[in-house]
Amino acid sequence: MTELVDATRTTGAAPAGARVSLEGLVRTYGTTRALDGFSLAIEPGEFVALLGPSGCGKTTALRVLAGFERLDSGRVTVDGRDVSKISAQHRDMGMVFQSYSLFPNMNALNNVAFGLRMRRQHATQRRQKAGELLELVGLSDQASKYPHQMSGGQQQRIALARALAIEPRVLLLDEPLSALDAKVRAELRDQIRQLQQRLAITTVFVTHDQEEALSMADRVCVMSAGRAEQTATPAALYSRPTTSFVAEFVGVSSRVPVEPVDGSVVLFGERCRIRASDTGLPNGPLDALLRPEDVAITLDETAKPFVTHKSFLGATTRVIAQVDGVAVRVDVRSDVAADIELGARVRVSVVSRDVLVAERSVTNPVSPQ
Amino acid sequence: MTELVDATRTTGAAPAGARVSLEGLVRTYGTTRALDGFSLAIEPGEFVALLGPSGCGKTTALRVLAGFERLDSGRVTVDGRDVSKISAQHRDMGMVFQSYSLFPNMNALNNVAFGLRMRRQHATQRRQKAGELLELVGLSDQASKYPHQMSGGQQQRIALARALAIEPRVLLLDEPLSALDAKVRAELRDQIRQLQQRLAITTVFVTHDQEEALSMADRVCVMSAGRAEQTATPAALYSRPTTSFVAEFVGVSSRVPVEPVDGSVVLFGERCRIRASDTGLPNGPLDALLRPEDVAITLDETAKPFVTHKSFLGATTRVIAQVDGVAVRVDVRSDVAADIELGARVRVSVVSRDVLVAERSVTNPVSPQ
Amino acid sequence: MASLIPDIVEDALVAVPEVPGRRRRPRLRLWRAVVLFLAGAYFLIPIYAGLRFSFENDAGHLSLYAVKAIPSEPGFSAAFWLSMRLAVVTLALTLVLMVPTSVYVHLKLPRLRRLLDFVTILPIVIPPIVLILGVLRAAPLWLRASPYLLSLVYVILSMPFVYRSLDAGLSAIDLKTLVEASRSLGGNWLNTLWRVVVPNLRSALLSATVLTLALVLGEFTMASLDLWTTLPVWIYQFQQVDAHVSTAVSMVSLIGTWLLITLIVSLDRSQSRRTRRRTNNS
Amino acid sequence: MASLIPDIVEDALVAVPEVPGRRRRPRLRLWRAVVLFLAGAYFLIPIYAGLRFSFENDAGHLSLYAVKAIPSEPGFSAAFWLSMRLAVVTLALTLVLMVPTSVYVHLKLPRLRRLLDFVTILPIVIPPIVLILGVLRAAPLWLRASPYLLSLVYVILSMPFVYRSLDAGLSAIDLKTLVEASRSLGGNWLNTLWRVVVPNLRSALLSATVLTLALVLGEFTMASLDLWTTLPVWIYQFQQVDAHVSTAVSMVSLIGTWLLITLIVSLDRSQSRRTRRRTNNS
Repeated sequence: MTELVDATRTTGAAPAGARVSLEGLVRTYGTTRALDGFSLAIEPGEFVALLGPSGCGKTTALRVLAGFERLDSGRVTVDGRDVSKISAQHRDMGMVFQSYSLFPNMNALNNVAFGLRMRRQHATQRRQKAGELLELVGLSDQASKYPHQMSGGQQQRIALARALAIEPRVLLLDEPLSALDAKVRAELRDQIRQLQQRLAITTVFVTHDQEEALSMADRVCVMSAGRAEQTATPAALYSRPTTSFVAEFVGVSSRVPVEPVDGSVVLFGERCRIRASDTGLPNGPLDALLRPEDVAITLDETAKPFVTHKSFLGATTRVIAQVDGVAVRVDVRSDVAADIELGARVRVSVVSRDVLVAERSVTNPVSPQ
Repeated sequence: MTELVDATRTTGAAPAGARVSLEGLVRTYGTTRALDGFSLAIEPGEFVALLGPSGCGKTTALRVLAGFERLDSGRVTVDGRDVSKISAQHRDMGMVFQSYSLFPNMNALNNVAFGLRMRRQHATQRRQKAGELLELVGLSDQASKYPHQMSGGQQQRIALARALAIEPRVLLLDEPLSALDAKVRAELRDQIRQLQQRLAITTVFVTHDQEEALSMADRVCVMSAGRAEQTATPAALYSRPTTSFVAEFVGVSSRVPVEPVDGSVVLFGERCRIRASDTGLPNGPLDALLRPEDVAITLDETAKPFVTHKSFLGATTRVIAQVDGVAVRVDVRSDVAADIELGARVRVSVVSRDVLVAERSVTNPVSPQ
Repeated sequence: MASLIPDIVEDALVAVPEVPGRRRRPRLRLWRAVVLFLAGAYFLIPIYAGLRFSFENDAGHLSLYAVKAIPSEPGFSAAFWLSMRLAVVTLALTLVLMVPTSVYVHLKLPRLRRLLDFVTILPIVIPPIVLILGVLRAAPLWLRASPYLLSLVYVILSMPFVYRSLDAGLSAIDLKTLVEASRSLGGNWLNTLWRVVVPNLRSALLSATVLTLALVLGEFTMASLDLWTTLPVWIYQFQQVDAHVSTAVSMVSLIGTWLLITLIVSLDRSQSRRTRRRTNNS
Repeated sequence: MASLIPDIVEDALVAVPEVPGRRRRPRLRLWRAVVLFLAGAYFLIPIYAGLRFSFENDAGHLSLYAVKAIPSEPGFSAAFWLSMRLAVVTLALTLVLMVPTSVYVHLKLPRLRRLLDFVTILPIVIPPIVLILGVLRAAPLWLRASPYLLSLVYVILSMPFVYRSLDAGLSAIDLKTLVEASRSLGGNWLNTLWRVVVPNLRSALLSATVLTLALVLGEFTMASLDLWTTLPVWIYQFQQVDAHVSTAVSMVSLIGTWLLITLIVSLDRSQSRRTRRRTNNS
């Protein structure tokens, strides 16, 4: 850690992050609206994740910001200046791509130095700077390796160093981890986050993986159909989603049908307060959205619910109990779960008297998931 | 769930799972030993995952079992019968591949019916059977779609139906989820597991993702360099790894240097018993291997350790604390973690007085991961 | 080469490019128009000149006499049928030789792909003169006396195109996985080749067929050196007798080749359209 | 075509195939030997026959007179240099036209790829007779009088090979991402093309160059119809004067073309070997 701080100091790379604002972005392909009035304000030095299913417009938003896509309407400002008309070449944004994007004909050092070369920096100077950045990502020993000689994780770290070498005003990450193995992904996730915090660089990260978004970002913007559904801190997004789309996309939820009575609902025989999900309380039939940690189970031979499924997650085990034909996911400490057999009768209760609700879903609640 | 049970009954597909035994498998490519005396016994109806980093031989083992690779030595038996010399065509093993393997020139129904056609079943009979299997994987409405018209998740479910259609004695899954999005992956994981339990079919699943292996399998075989490191239930593997390779590959561990004194060690000022990792107690300097849930932290302004990193995981938040220059990962309930700022001083303690140890690692303990 | 003419024209003139953008579209349209115009000029001007010459008489006036005279010209019909027979024999030989070989090499001897790449380029690298002189000297007498020696030469000449088509087709599908899937489901090699591999190589086979036919129907050097009067040789010889008739024949032969290709391509397209329609009904 | 001869022979004879297996190896070796033998026979027997004929005199005895006579034969040197000039001009024209066009189409007009695929196949589909007759009639007089009209024709003829090489090369790299990476790092279009795209197309460019040169140095029909005595035309004509000398020239021309190709390929290989060595040192 101390090493990293030092490396930062010697590169002199501590650019004050830029303030970025996306205002009413609209982008149409044929009849498809990839962006449909998308707005987002990003504070200097903030790490914002754009999260959503494929086709939600998150990648288009990033590419508009990078200057690779034109806008039909809306504008992009960086530190208050409208950059919508500026080409990608002159936007000073470092980008790390989903697929391996290192130049195959250059070794790691020359890849990192490429941006400096384009800026006509002197050879010795740019070689020194590139060397420092390789050190920053912990790959000094790979300087003369070519991309095909490196692992996927190493390539993405070099790509990160290359993007940072030009001291960009904004760092753009387009699912940089999605091509990597689970183990490498987890490691690189931490490394990117720590580098970003150390350099205090404004960063936009695109991902479809909610775990990635929640664990890395200062704020997460959940997108759907070309618009921002909710933009909030990971904790707020998780505990206070404002739409049922967000509630279901972020974290794992069980849907349990409930009937509203005077602003409260009865769930597993207990009266619970409603924590609103969709803005305002929906009319008609409701579902309670329950996180696996919101529910508890205890063995009880006289109870009707029974266990249909168990999967080991490490410290906890996820148990699926069937309650009146509805599958409810529960996280149980693994040592406790060891005593719960498949088919065992269990009593199900809520941990908090405060539940999220959303409009009743039309999908079959007895689906295997 | 009841639907699934019914579907199974109508297909009549409840083959008693076969007992599979791999004995001393050796397979060499040039000078590389892909399999180096690998052995594994699989009970009828069991779901076994082969887990390991790339190049550990897990895929080769599966392909030997399927009959796609020959052996240099060793043998494969199914229900006691040696099948080593039998070609893939006659082994009666259903396989689902990593990449999309549906025949592009056939629609979903004909893909599923292909194996029955090869077995010269009558057209109406095989169409009925294929239809039942499509129902089993919940894709009856896609019967006449072609592979390119389906999503990745749908294609893999069709591939699963196709493999099950021949009522195979063993089901082989070669990283079938690795090409899918995080959300779809999690769903399909549950579906595969439930189908497997319902059909009671002996299943071998290859993966590099420890989360996948732990959450799905009855037993997990961790492989390294062409050999089985440890074969055990997920819970046993997680809590009682027999080698440090397994301890580190399965679950997330922090390594903290400790000195052994009379079969115990002192960790964060507390004396803890040693739960052996590598067989027998190693000589020389040791590291304690700590799971994030084995450690607790409390805010304490007088303490020396401080928080360097926080990442939100949902119900819990992972905090990294630096203790005497060593990074220790701790899982904290998210509502508690909300009060812990970056840089805050914390007291670190162990939850259980029972720790795993392994030989001192040579890697730098102050790495950002 | 997959699905040729109609789709292409459609795409080029009507379709929205993949990265459109309202402001960009006019520029893209302009570029496309320029490319189309240049390509068109490059190919159509010679053809136009040829067509006009076919419909002229010696005095330079418009006339149909040249076209009308074709069937009755001495030697035409013999040359025409010789070319046709050579085309069919060459095509059959080429496909029977090349399809199993390239599948086998792709699957079992991937290291040999580079060698085949090299071997099949040789016919282009070796000057035709050398090839035909060598073949003529090396062939046994009974073969030297047969026009089908030319077929053997044409098989060699078409190899670069045919192998490249098949290689591209085989690389485009995940051959290994498809074959293994078929095998594990109980398919034998013949079933696998016939039901799984070949149907997914349709475009590649089509492209190989078109190229082979075009090559055989247009080849001049080998035929003239081997002293067989195929259609192109006849056209060349007859030019000295009546240039207008000769040009008319070459135009008719061009149009004939095109019709043949269009027929094959549209068979392929109607096939895939039927597939599509069947799907949409579901 | 990437890295040709030595590697291939090495691979074919020595290397372990990707899916070996002790028991399987003998069978594979056998197959490989059969393939190599057949391919060898197919190509080497004609060449051997040609070589033997070159070193014979009219009496059928071994003799070097034909080879020795080459440089002094009337017209040889003019034909040789004409072919060389045509080769250089054609290559330059082709690369300057095709490289930027195919990069641009790949990047910005992916829909037009199918059209280009089709357009560049036309020269194969159109009988050469039709092409040259059309071109000759359509070209302006000053161009018709120049041998470089042939270069224009050769540019068309080489298009199928050159475009396919470039297209394969461009498809093999992730062009869009590489270009965008370069752009976002501050590279302009020229820098991007020169420093990022072209270096990663080396094999494709090499392959295009080899094919173009081979085509120009071996083409007979067009040259003879356009009445220019290029090397292949000279060989053909001189055959009537002295068949031994003519065959000797064609052999020398074959060997010359091979040497040229080997030279280019080995330049490429030494380049990549240097790269490799530099890496290993680190």
